[in-house]
Amino acid sequence: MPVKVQDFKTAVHNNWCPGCGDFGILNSVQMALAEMNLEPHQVAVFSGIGCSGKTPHYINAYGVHTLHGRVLPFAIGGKLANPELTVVAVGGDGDGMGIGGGHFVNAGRRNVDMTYILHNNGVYGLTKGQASPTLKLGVQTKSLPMPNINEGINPLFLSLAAGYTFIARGYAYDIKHLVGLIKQAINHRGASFVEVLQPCPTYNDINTKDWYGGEDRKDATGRAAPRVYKVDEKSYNPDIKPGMSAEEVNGKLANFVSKAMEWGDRIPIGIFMKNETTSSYDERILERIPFYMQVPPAKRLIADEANRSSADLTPLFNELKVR
Amino acid sequence: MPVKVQDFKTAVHNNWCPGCGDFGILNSVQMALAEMNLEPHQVAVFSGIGCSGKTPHYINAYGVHTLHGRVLPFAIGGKLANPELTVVAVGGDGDGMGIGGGHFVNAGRRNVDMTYILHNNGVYGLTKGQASPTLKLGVQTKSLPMPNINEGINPLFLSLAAGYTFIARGYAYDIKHLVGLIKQAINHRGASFVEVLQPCPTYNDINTKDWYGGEDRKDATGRAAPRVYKVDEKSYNPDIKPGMSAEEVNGKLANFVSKAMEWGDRIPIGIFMKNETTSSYDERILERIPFYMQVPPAKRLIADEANRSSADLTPLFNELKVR
Amino acid sequence: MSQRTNSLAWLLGGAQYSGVESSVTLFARACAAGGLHIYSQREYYSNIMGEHSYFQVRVDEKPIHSIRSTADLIVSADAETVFIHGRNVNPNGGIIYDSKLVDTPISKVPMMEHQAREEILHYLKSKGLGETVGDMIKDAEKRGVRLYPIPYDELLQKMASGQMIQLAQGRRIANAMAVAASLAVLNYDIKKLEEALTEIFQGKKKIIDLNMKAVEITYDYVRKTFKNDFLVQLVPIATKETRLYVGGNQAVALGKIAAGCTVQTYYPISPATDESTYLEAHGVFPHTREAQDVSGAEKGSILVIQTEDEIAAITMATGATLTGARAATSTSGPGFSLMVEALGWAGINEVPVVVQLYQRGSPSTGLPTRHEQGDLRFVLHAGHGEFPRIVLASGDLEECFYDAMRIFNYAERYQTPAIHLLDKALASSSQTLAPFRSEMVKIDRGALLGEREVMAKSSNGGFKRFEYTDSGVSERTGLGTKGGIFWNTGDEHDEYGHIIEDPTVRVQMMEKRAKKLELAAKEIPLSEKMNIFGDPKAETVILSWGSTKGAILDAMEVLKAEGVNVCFVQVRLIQPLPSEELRQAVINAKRRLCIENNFSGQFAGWVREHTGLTMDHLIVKYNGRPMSMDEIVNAVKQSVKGKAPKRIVLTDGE
Amino acid sequence: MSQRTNSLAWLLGGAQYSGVESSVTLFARACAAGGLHIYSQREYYSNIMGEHSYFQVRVDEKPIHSIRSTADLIVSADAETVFIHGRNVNPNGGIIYDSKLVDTPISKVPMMEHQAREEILHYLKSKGLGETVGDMIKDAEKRGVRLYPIPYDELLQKMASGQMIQLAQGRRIANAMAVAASLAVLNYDIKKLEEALTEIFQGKKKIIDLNMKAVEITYDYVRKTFKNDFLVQLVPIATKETRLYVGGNQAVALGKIAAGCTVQTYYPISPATDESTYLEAHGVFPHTREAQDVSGAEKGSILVIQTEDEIAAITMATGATLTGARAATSTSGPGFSLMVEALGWAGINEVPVVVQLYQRGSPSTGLPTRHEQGDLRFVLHAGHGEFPRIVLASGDLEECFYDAMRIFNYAERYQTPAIHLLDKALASSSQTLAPFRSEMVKIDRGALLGEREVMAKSSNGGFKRFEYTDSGVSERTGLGTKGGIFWNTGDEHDEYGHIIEDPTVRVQMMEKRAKKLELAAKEIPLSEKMNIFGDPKAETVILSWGSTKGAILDAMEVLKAEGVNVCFVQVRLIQPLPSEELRQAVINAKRRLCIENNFSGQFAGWVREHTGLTMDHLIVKYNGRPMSMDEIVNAVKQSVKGKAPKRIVLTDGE
Ligand SMILES: Cc1ncc(C[n+]2csc(CCOP(=O)(O)OP(=O)(O)O)c2C)c(N)n1
Ligand SMILES: Cc1ncc(C[n+]2csc(CCOP(=O)(O)OP(=O)(O)O)c2C)c(N)n1
Ligand code: SF4
Ligand code: SF4
Ligand SMILES: [Mg+2]
Ligand SMILES: [Mg+2]
Repeated sequence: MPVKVQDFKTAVHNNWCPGCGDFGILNSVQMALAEMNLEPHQVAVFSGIGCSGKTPHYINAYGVHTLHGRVLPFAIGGKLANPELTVVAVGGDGDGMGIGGGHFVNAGRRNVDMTYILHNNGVYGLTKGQASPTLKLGVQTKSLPMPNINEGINPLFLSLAAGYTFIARGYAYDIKHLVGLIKQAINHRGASFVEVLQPCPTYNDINTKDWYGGEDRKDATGRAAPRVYKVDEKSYNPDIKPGMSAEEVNGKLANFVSKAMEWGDRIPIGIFMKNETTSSYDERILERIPFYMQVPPAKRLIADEANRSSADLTPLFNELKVR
Repeated sequence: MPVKVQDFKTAVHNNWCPGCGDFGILNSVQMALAEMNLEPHQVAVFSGIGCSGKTPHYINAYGVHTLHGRVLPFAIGGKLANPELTVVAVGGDGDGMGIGGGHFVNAGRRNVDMTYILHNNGVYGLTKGQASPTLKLGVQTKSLPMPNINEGINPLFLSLAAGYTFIARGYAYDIKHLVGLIKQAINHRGASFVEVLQPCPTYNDINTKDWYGGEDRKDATGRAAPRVYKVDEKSYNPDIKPGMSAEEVNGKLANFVSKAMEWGDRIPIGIFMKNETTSSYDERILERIPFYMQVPPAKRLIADEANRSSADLTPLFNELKVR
Repeated sequence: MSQRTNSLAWLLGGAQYSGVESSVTLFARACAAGGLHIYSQREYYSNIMGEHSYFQVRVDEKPIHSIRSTADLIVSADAETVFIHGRNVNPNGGIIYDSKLVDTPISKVPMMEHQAREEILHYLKSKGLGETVGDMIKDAEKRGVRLYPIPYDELLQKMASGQMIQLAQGRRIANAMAVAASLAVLNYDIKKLEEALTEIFQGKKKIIDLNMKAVEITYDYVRKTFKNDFLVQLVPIATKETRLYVGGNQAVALGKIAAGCTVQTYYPISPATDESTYLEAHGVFPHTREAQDVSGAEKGSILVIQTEDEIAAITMATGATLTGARAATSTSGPGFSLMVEALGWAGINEVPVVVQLYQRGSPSTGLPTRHEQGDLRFVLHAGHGEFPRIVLASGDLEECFYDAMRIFNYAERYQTPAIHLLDKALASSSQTLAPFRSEMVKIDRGALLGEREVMAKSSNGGFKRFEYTDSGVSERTGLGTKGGIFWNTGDEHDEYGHIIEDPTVRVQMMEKRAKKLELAAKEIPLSEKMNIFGDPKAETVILSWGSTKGAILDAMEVLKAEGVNVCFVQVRLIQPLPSEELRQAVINAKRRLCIENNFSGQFAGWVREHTGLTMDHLIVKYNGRPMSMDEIVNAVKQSVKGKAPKRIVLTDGE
Repeated sequence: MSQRTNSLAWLLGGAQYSGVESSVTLFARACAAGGLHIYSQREYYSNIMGEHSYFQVRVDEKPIHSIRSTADLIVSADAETVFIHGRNVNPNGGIIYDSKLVDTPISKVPMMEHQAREEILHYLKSKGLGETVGDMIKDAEKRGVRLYPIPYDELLQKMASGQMIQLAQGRRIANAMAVAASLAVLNYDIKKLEEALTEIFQGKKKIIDLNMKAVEITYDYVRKTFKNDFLVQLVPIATKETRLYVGGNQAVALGKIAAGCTVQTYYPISPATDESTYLEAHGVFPHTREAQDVSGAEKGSILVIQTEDEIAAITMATGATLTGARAATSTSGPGFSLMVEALGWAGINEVPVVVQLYQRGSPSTGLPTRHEQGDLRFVLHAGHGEFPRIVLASGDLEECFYDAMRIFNYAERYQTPAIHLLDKALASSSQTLAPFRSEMVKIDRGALLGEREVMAKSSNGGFKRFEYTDSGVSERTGLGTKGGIFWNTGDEHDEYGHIIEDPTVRVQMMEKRAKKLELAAKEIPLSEKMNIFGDPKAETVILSWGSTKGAILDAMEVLKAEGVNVCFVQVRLIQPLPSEELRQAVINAKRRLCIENNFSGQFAGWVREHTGLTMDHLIVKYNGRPMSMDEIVNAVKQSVKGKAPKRIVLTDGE
């Protein structure tokens, strides 16, 4: 029986504001999981704290709503102890780039096989609209008493510096496109990062659905000129493959940077990088513990039938023996 | 009476290992401060925890040896409350990129007028040589039981993504060059970041002085071919100036990235970026509190002669008055 | 049924973000304009829009300090309010509701929690009723409750005839109408409401007119439609007093401004954020003439910095404090948990950094917008190892203000981190109060030296920041001061602040730091450490701390009227604890009760540790809601009758 | 002067990184090879190279558990050792030193701390002596100390004639020579040293030969040059016992492997790091035949993950624990301070994550490599709000192993975070012990369900991870198990793990969690909660916890010999505290002493809170050094004589 989107829904009442971009992301995750034919129990969705942090409660899969900023280490722990799990981490931009910034950076270079979806709404939603780390300098959303005093971080750029091996950006109201990104992100072996532009109609009156959709710049015929556009797969190739020369790779990085810096009039979405030249963390574990995947920690029998420890300490004792 | 390097020395016994790169950095900081003719009390040196964290004790200036990973927020607090201070923050690569990674990222976008010097030795010195976040994947220093399981972070790249407006790299054994970098970093108005390649002879037997100096690749005449080289100011211009077009800036960033990625055979040092297009945090404060610099918090008189509060709360009360 | 005048428990509920808050402000201002006192308490979900939120408001001629377990008059802006609070109306009280909602079944109330829904359904079923708002109301009516159905839509249409009303405006107007209906039922002067409207919408004539009209129509409708004999009547009283209507976060913020706190760092978190938001919006203020004479500075300011997390918040505040500035940060439990390491750094470096800690429902993320006093023991022992700290707990909004001033004095005088314990109940309560008088607390900066003084000292060989002294307090100066160079380190250090591992110096430094707390215990006047209310010779003594104060005080009046004599010892200085004075105050009572809004009776444990005394009864509450006056009255009576268990658990509140 | 056999306090000091540690290992192995028991304790600076480090080593025929305040024989690898420890030699003891150092003045000892230097200079001056090593030695000689100057350089030259010796090799050889000199003075069989060398340099024949030669030359030199009548003589004894020489970190690590801990996260920090380093190096190990029969897996493993900080360490371990794996993290005070928020998350989500906490000199960075038991109260109250936790404190290396196994059982059985309290003294002590027997502690996974069991349960409508039960314990399963889908949240939640704010559910959940601790208090056998040593009827009872155990036990023997009868109650389970049993055990004693390596007597406070009992004397130490047997003997005697202050502060140690 094929898995249906419905299988990933729960009966929990959803208390996001009407029109919140989080709905689009939630639906996309559910659709992606269903389309990948994963069974709910094979998936664990981890989240941080914030409006976006409530996501797991709305998904019928193992759901771990963690602490503010800590979603990545929690999720990594789950994935490494049970590598068979499909692990998706979600969280807000404050959660991921602010209080969780250190984990974000260090998770990149670890390259654990999981997917991190960042709900970028430019504000701290659940605490009533303070500026998030992605909000640009000088911008004043309706929730701010004064223009933002800090420069905004570019999550794509930061993820590149951190070492994520799959980097993409989606838009909460382009669900079809977003589903595709999420599926590819999950399929990628290694740490994949998907930034999602997520309008927060309640607090962010600058980066709204209308703004992303270009409703403020209609042409003569009344057609909006959307700011969000899809990176053209012909002119922008995100793949970094084994065997590429350093120059080629540098070229890719340079392209990435100029593409990632686009903002304002044109805002690209799509896959920005897919790097297949770096081993994932599980491959690295296997170099240390070759039998790791056969009985990962979650599946390990640690006692015999008489509840005695499975470990035979004799060789360790021998090292310490003094007589 | 001009300030001398000697004025910045203390009698505290130094317990770094012989040949440690930290000595070069310490001397460079002292020389830079003296050459800038700063008086010791005008300077506050903040540090994190690690071998490098001991630096302030060896400098005769206000010295604040903080917590592991927290040097930046401590230093920012000091600078904002007393903007007249010259604030220099120093710390290890574990301190700054690992446990302090979140602060590093968020300090960049704040652009407070101070200088952060990162002692990059690839290891956690003071805890006996574990891999630091800058150590490259697969590298096995003599202190590691197995090759490094994580990819290394490129501090220059990360600082760019974070938004530092002055970015440079020096080498602990090229003191003259490093002194120059530090002076320019301090003179820059905004957050300046100086990564210093710092050999740790005790634990890092890969990135040694000999290795940086290219002693392993002598030419026929016996002359070493150093890996470290200075970026050529003619072919690489680090300045981002007001009025530059987006393309120009993008070009700069692309250059930066490919330069910053160089490693192994050729390792550039020098100034990688100097961005003058972004306001510093103090300028932004002035937009909110125009008289801030006249009596910054450190200098504020908060009571009158009778020890009564200086604040006149009348206008605030008026807002709350209900009868 | 006898009527009362000017003694009302009012409750207004509705969906979050739908204007519940502005209705209450309007109501409170209207009452205050008539010289009446207000106390209000807000309950809300950790949610932005749609979940149920409500205010309990009390109105009286004299100051009041707590909520009641039941309401005289309930105003529902939606169906959920009726379901949730319908059973909590006084038998002779009333419910004001939108008449169009009567047919709404509970199944159409989207946001209601599963458990509450089940429980209400069960109740209705047990009464043989159906599942709609109307059924709930019928049930109330049976108990004697007056019903006030209001056809808001019709009234609005009538009024708006010809005018376009936007959604947001409409919502705001509906809020005003609900208040008008209340005041009509309460037989209060509608003029006062109009005064309030005028003040709130200062100068926005069109909006004022619109609201006025709606208010009048509603008021008239209620007066004409219903009998005018409600249980409670409100009557304006004459007073010349100036009154503020202040909330807890504001009281603290004002105290901090008065204290000369010039740097405030924070990371957003309920229920602390509003303090910082207020400070940011009021970051520039005038100096008094006297202060200008000394400093020449016309204005003062507070720099509010939103940090990337709470670790940055406290370390940045600490960095600022090191310059000689007064700096603080403000947070709640989860944030404080992250500050613990840095608190120890401030401790060993003797930095007078201040933390305002607003406790909330815990552990972990817990109940982010609900009340609890659950962090006491954590705060007392937070941080590895041993270092002195000051812990001061405010009991009401006045104390919030004055303690916010005092905590800086304590911190600087004893050069130690200081924690000002607050909580959600204080943060979300508002009260009519006379303007605070900052001159009541003199600024005391302790041994903070300026440049001239330092230069005089240090001429003979360096400045010993951590000089051994008899009191344990050494002189300090700010970063950047000429002649005062010092070092700080989280490591154990010598008198200059340089790292040492020498066992003898270590012992001296540990003792030096500890001595400061002994000094604080000696110097701080008893009046700042604890309050004693009621009859010191009473058989029953209540021990408590923090925001339970109001409910206990209000309960004591009722108890007294019923012949139960009680002494109440409110401890404010938790560390150093005035153990001996406290012992003296409770030792002779026949019956010792400790009242706390937490699970384990944390303060009772602390007192036992320090005095050896055991409590006869622990009166605790941990359902996320503050205590009502009624609960305390009952619990105390029970214990006096000798029939109470050792542990009395209070559970009122929705 | 009478000689002793096989009872020695030996001390070896030198600069960090100069091989002090390998000398001690060599010495210990040589002694152990002769059937003797060893206890050693290391002192060192927070420094990589150059600062003074030393080991106190005791050798005996029976197991010993503590250090002494003075040494019988001191071996100095450098001048600093003589200056620092010269006064701490027994009057009839001896000093072995490098003869070329006698003229070194104290001013030429670069790393010595200012305060120590001043103090020593003052001492020498007061004795009318100069400022060199020779002067210090002269002073010792006057007190009767035997001197053993060794011309290492000459001996080395003699031996190396013709051979090139590299610096590092030379250093290693010098270490072996120092040991050889010691054994010669002690009249011990040099063959045992050669056995030890052979084992250490397994198969490296050239190195062995070189060392052997140096050892023989030195041994001969000492035997020929000095009188052969030193205070202590070591004689091999016959025994068939197998013995390990184990350090504290290793004992814990071995216990964790035995416990089936499969994931260990850590962030480097003294004195915890070595546990993780050991685990990483021994991450793959065989399974027993019986286990292979069940699982088919020949080998087991532990994945050791170095994280970016301690917050990541505990949250990652928690994530791993959620999958059903046993996972832990290991840290010290500063790291634990950062873990506090996540501990609360594990608490509210009932996650059996384990933390090994090695206490060290605090607060803040404190004395990173020194000893203290200063985190007890912090650990008990760490985290905002209230949630259960298990706290178990090990007293010696055997307990380190078995408790490391038990702590996982407790954590899983009561589904709560569990903290295994250790400290620097345990971490840096090593001891000869019989191999641990993991079968002594059965693996108990509590209510952890596998797929089949969960499927059986959940068929009737979803899996209630937090189902209400009488015991408070609900069944759990691992992430990824078919049929067991659950939710976790740091918010208060319902039985499925979904967020609630309902006051009734809140109360039920608080009570559910609290009940588990009551259950633990009931179920855990008394023998695992506390140990009682000595005469239960003694007039004097000592209450203590953790690593003071060894010194107290050793002191009790001496006291007994001197006619002082003592009962010692060692509490291991700190939370839930066996209050009643503890009360019973101490209530009838005439004199109650509490012994702790901290400033404020933290455990005494905890006991008073739970029992109301006060201690007659608090014996505390907070100079960063562990207690010696002698200090305890003295303090107890003082208190028995009735002449001691209420608070006795111990200060021995360099
Ligand atoms: C340690 C800690 N600090 C603060 C908070 C309060 N808090 C809850 S959500 C939030 C910010 C949410 O912003 P973001 O991460 O952008 O998520 P969003 O609500 O926008 O989805 C904060 C600060 C918390 N829960 N924990
Ligand atoms: C919270 C905390 N965790 C761990 C430590 C232990 N620690 C001390 S120094 C250090 C790492 C130092 O490495 P790095 O920052 O690279 O500095 P370096 O010694 O190499 O200069 C660590 C982990 C600590 N002091 N505090
Ligand atoms: S506040 Fe913003 S992010 Fe949060 S639910 Fe509402 S719209 Fe969404
Ligand atoms: S360990 Fe390395 S970084 Fe530390 S002092 Fe020694 S050489 Fe320098
Ligand atoms: Mg956000
Ligand atoms: Mg380093």
